[in-house]
Amino acid sequence: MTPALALQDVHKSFGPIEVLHGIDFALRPGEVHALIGENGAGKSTIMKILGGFLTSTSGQVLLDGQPAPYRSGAEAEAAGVVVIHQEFNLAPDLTVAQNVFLGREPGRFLLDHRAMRRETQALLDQLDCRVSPDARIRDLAVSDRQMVEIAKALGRKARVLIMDEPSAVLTHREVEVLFRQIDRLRASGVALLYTSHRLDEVRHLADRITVLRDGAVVRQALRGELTEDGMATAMVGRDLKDIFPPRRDSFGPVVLEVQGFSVPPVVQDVSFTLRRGEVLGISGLVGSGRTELAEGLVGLRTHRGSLRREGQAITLHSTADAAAHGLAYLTEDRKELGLLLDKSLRENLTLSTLGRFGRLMISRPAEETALTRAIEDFDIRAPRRDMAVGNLSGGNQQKLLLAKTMLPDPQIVIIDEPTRGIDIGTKSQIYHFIDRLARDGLSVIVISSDMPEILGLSDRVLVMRQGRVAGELQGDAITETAVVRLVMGTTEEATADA
Amino acid sequence: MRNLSLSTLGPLAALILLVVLGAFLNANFLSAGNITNVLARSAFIGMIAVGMTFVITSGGLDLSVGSMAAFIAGMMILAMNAMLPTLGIGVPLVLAGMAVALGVGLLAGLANGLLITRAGIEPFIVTLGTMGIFRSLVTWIADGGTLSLDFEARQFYRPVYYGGIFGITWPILVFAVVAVLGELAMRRTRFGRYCEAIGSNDRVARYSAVKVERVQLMTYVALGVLVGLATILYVPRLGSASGSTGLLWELEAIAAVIIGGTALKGGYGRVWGTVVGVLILSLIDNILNLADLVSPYLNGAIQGVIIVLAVVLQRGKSSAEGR
Amino acid sequence: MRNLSLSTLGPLAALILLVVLGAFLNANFLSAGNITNVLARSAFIGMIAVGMTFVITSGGLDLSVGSMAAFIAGMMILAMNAMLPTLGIGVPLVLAGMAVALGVGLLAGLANGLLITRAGIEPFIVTLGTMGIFRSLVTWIADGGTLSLDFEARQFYRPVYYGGIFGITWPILVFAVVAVLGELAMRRTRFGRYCEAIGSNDRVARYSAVKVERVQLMTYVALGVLVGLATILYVPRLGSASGSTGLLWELEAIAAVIIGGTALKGGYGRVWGTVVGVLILSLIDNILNLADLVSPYLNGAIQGVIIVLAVVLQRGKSSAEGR
Amino acid sequence: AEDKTYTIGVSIPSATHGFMGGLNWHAQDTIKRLEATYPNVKFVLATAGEPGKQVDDIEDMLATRNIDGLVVLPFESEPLTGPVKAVKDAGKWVTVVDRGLSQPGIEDLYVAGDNTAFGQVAGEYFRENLPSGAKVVILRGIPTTLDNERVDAFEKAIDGSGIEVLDKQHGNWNRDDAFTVMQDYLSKYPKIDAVWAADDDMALGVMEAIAAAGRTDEMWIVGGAGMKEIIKRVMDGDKQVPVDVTYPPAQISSAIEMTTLHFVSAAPVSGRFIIGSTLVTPENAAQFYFPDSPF
Ligand SMILES: Nc1ncnc2c1ncn2[C@@H]1O[C@H](COP(=O)(O)OP(=O)(O)OP(=O)(O)O)[C@@H](O)[C@H]1O
Ligand SMILES: Nc1ncnc2c1ncn2[C@@H]1O[C@H](COP(=O)(O)OP(=O)(O)OP(=O)(O)O)[C@@H](O)[C@H]1O
Ligand SMILES: [Mg+2]
Ligand SMILES: [Mg+2]
Repeated sequence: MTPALALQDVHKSFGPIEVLHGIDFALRPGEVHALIGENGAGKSTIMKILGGFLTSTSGQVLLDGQPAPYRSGAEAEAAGVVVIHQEFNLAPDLTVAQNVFLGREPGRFLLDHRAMRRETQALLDQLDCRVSPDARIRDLAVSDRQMVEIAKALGRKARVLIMDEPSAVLTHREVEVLFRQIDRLRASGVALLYTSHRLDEVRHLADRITVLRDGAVVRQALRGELTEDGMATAMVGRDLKDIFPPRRDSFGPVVLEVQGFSVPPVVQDVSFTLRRGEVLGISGLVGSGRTELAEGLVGLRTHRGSLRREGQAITLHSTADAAAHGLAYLTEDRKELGLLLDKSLRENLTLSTLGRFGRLMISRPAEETALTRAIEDFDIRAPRRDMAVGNLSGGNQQKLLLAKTMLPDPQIVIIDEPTRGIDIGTKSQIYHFIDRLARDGLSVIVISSDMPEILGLSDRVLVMRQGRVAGELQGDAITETAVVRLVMGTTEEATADA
Repeated sequence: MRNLSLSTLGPLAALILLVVLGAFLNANFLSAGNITNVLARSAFIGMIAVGMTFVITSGGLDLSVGSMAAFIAGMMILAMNAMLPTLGIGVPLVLAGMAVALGVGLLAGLANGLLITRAGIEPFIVTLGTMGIFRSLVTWIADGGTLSLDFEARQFYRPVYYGGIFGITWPILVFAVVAVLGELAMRRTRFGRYCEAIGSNDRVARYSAVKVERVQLMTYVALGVLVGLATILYVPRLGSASGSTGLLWELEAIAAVIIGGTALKGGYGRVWGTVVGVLILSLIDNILNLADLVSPYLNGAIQGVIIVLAVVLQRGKSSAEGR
Repeated sequence: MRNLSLSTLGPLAALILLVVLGAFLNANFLSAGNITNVLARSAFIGMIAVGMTFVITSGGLDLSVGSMAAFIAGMMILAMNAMLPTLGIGVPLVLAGMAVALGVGLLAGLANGLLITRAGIEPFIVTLGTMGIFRSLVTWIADGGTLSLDFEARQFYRPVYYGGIFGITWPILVFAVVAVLGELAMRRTRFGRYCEAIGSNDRVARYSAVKVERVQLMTYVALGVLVGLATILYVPRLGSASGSTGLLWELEAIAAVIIGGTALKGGYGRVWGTVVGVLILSLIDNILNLADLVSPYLNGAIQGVIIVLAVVLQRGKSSAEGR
Repeated sequence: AEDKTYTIGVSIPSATHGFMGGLNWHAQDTIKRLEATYPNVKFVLATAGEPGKQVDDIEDMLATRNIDGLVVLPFESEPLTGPVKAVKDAGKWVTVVDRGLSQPGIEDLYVAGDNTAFGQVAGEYFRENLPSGAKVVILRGIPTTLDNERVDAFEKAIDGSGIEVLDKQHGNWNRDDAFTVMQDYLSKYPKIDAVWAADDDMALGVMEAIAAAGRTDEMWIVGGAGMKEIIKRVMDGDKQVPVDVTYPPAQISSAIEMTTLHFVSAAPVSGRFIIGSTLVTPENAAQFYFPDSPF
């Protein structure tokens, strides 16, 4: 059987730096092929070459055994090769339906709005996604945008579908919906390429796995040949043990007391406390208001209710106020809210702490030193220090954002989806890093849709549902079933109901 | 939802306020004659502003439209005067003149568009350059003076501005048609959709198989043709072209687009808003003439205040989007 | 790397080409007198353009600077004439006049800035409005004519434009200082960094604890003060202000900024590029006057062509960034 | 007809340069004065920055202000001819000021300066006071027909005298522009004997540039229009500005006054009134000096 799409000895350089060194691999119809590797290994680059968005420096892309006839993403799409990009590929001012049909609108002369809306609705229903086709992308939560992105790709009738970390921003339930669609497509003979840093997904989905390290293929395997540990070892090049640090057991006094906190229109009447040296996990479904709560807490959204910092009542109107009280927030939307994509690493790293780098003039050497440290501490892999952050691999962007958030030495950090798009090796590093922070006396709030992360990291878990606190779990009470039950709102009686 | 309706009604509310003010200040304000005058004179800037809406929506800008109008008017007059001996005065001459105007407009728009999309120069610079070029060329062709259409030809051509059907003059009719087609094109055609997509994020549009350069080029060409169309209606009104024809029209057209609620950075366009914007600007002038409010030296100041106030009415939107 | 150097050298290359052209066309071009003339003339627009660089870099725009200069000049002359009987002619009078100019500039910039950041109205609209307002006010105050500084006072004040030290006149010196400080502020201070961040993505800036509104406000205030400073040097030149003072300076300043390589959409500013842009624009005028190239009617056209060509030289950058 | 009220529309270009500023001032001043004198006459004043706007203004006066008469200084002759004719055809009185319409016989009253004479008077002064071979430079106004008329007349007047015109660039009737252009002339030409600045605002800019270059004694300047500062200098016998040529902005006052007279009295006022351009010399300067005018 000829592969639907294949790479033959592909090299790719950006400027003087070669990031792919002779890649060979093939996608077959009716098969899910997983591509895994550390951040910056070259996964997205391979996918872009396959999808016609980048041209390889040397080597060939073969479509049905013939040199690929396309030279742009648009032509590739016409040939049936569709890509779901790691970075969002939606026009923020257009609506969901307008984005789903962008470039292939129905209607001969006048656009057929009704058909577009109807078909978009059908695609969204298929994905169990409840956003309106008329909602503007700008107003959607990150996870909803990802579902729209998937709907857009599904609508394009692909014979080869390439998915670059589609699950990174999705919750458990949405991932299951996605998997059902992938199974359906596989059964209908589509060739699929999938990347993810969630290795359990890979094990569950992939018929074939290619492991990439530093731009070269280091291992190819069939379903069942690799365990999750095996994959991690192949990716990282060494054994990984103890992904999660051990639990901490002694906490200091209460440093933050939140009382009757509301962020209209989503968050209602939330109260909780945070102790010194503690990691508080916040779990919940997409849209349960976790991000709004966090943004309210650091003064980014108008809010009501009282905040007490070490017993003192405080009011926050901006992130600058929050920073003055030692609060920092890491956003879940790194592209739109976290990083300046067209600026260098240095400028991004120091943006919120410029005051420390010289009083009148900014000291460039001090900034460079800080960057060197950040690159070491967070293992940021950038081919060049002066490159635009938008050209970093997704995971390395996330690491830089983490470094940026930690630079002001906050006493309380709220991290929204800390390891989104981060490889397993680095993930473990980050968990240990958070642990070290807590042990050093910081307080950390982790908002995460990744269940193992919540379970493995938190000293206490707050579960939110529809903008309210659905429950709080502590110590040994933190179990997957307990969390899921609170998340879904299925109490004993409700289960009996159903 | 509340923001939406505020932003939608903002410019309309300003327009209605102005109409009420006008009616209050002068009894003749609502007379058929005055309304016809205001609408007809809005037509030139109006058609240009409709084209400008597409350019701005797709993330561009065109500073050259005023000079372009002068240049097209000059070429049209020259051509008509030159063809007069051959064609004689009559419909063929007028049609030939119109063809020249549309053709020159198309070429001028094409020149702007190609420099912007092919040579990749900022629209601001390209059209600042062509603004100077077009205006100098008219001045040069007219030898510093005025280019005039032959008197007889002009008498024949005059009804294109002053005449009409059903009591509605041609400029108003043509403007209405352009506005309706523009609104349709923006809302209901691929072209409009692509303009918004490109203005919103040109990379996304390119990734989605939109021919970004071609769409951008088309916005400038369409604008050029609309400037040509506006000129066709303008020439019978004044019968001449000079270095001061169409002075500052670009600023007025851009202002109308922005007042109408289109974002200067692109991504979102509203043709009917532009039409309202144009009417607001014309009405301000008209009302200042209706009443002896203050020293004429202060007209500019009042104009400025009203423009800002008109936009304050739709502030709800901007500040909601700003965050 | 190659793109970078092309983009960096683009405007410089254009400048050098112009200098060579000028020297080739006229032997007096490189005389100290002519160079002093060109530089001193560039100083007004130059200082304003440096301020404009910050405004544009942080995603704003200011169309009102030309009218603002006229307004400040008018107020300054009025104030000096009024204070003359009390203060007498001397340094205190001149200092008082300067203080008035800087103060009025600061307030005018503050007005623009507050309307833009607090009321949340598009910069284009706000400054289009204040442009009309400032200009009308001068015309009104001057009763349509010219406001002239008292003759004796002017004689005393004159050296501020014509005098200097080490053979370099004050406008040139002040401009140089403003340019150097501006470059430093853009590259090496928090303010400049914040301007770039806000223009690049204002939401990211806000999430990064940057006080977005305050920084934006400061760009307008700084621009206002620089307009005031430019006026301080302008008034001693001719000792008068009228409704036509500073006409189209805004367009020239914005053009200089864009020619210099700053992006109109914001996010990236280059003060030294702006300085080069200002010099390019002044040189074009100077060369056109010095050489009898063609009909003076075509000056605008040549200007337009050179502006576009100057930017084509740095096209490498735009097209690299555009994708 | 004492009890009947009249409305007179006045449409002029806005105050974009010194001369127009003076004209604007005279128009407003005259209106104020006449309104006080004749309570039954009302005036509507509109100023326009471009021909199209002026046409708008005239249309508005006709449609909404019920004017009985119109005093108009056309921004440009061609474009205003049709609209002014429409006013005439509506049975209104029409007074045209300064720039004639492109079709004869429309207006009832024509009051104007004489552009040809303006250039010619200056030219003759140059011819008489410069030797053959003398070098002069010209600063032109905004490119318009009337600027062409003046320059043509000037050149015709010096034709055959051996005076050489080195250059003629546009100073746009603007002090700043004239300053810049003159600076560049001074760099370009080592020897200039005289400057025709064609406008007093420009003359002031020119003088400043010459002073800065330290070449005050090398050349003299003739401006035009009769600005008070310049007249004062002529009166005081300043060698740098030996003479001036009038082109009085006050012609608008005469036009408005005569139009008003037509309505309030039986005096016959129709016809053509051409206000010639006179050479202002130190001897006669006092009669052209109006220290209160802003111009
Ligand atoms: N346009 C570009 N210019 C320069 N370097 C680039 C560019 N695009 C990618 N790179 C570099 O190529 C390397 C591979 O990046 P790629 O995005 O393919 O990694 P990835 O495997 O997808 O990582 P992640 O898991 O973090 O998404 C990285 O070092 C990245 O910085
Ligand atoms: N600007 C906005 N305008 C309208 N609705 C919004 C806006 N921002 C967020 N929402 C909606 O508010 C709800 C809460 O979103 P939020 O991002 O807080 O959820 P979350 O619990 O943090 O989920 P996630 O896992 O996506 O972060 C969602 O339904 C989201 O679509
Ligand atoms: Mg990637
Ligand atoms: Mg969230």
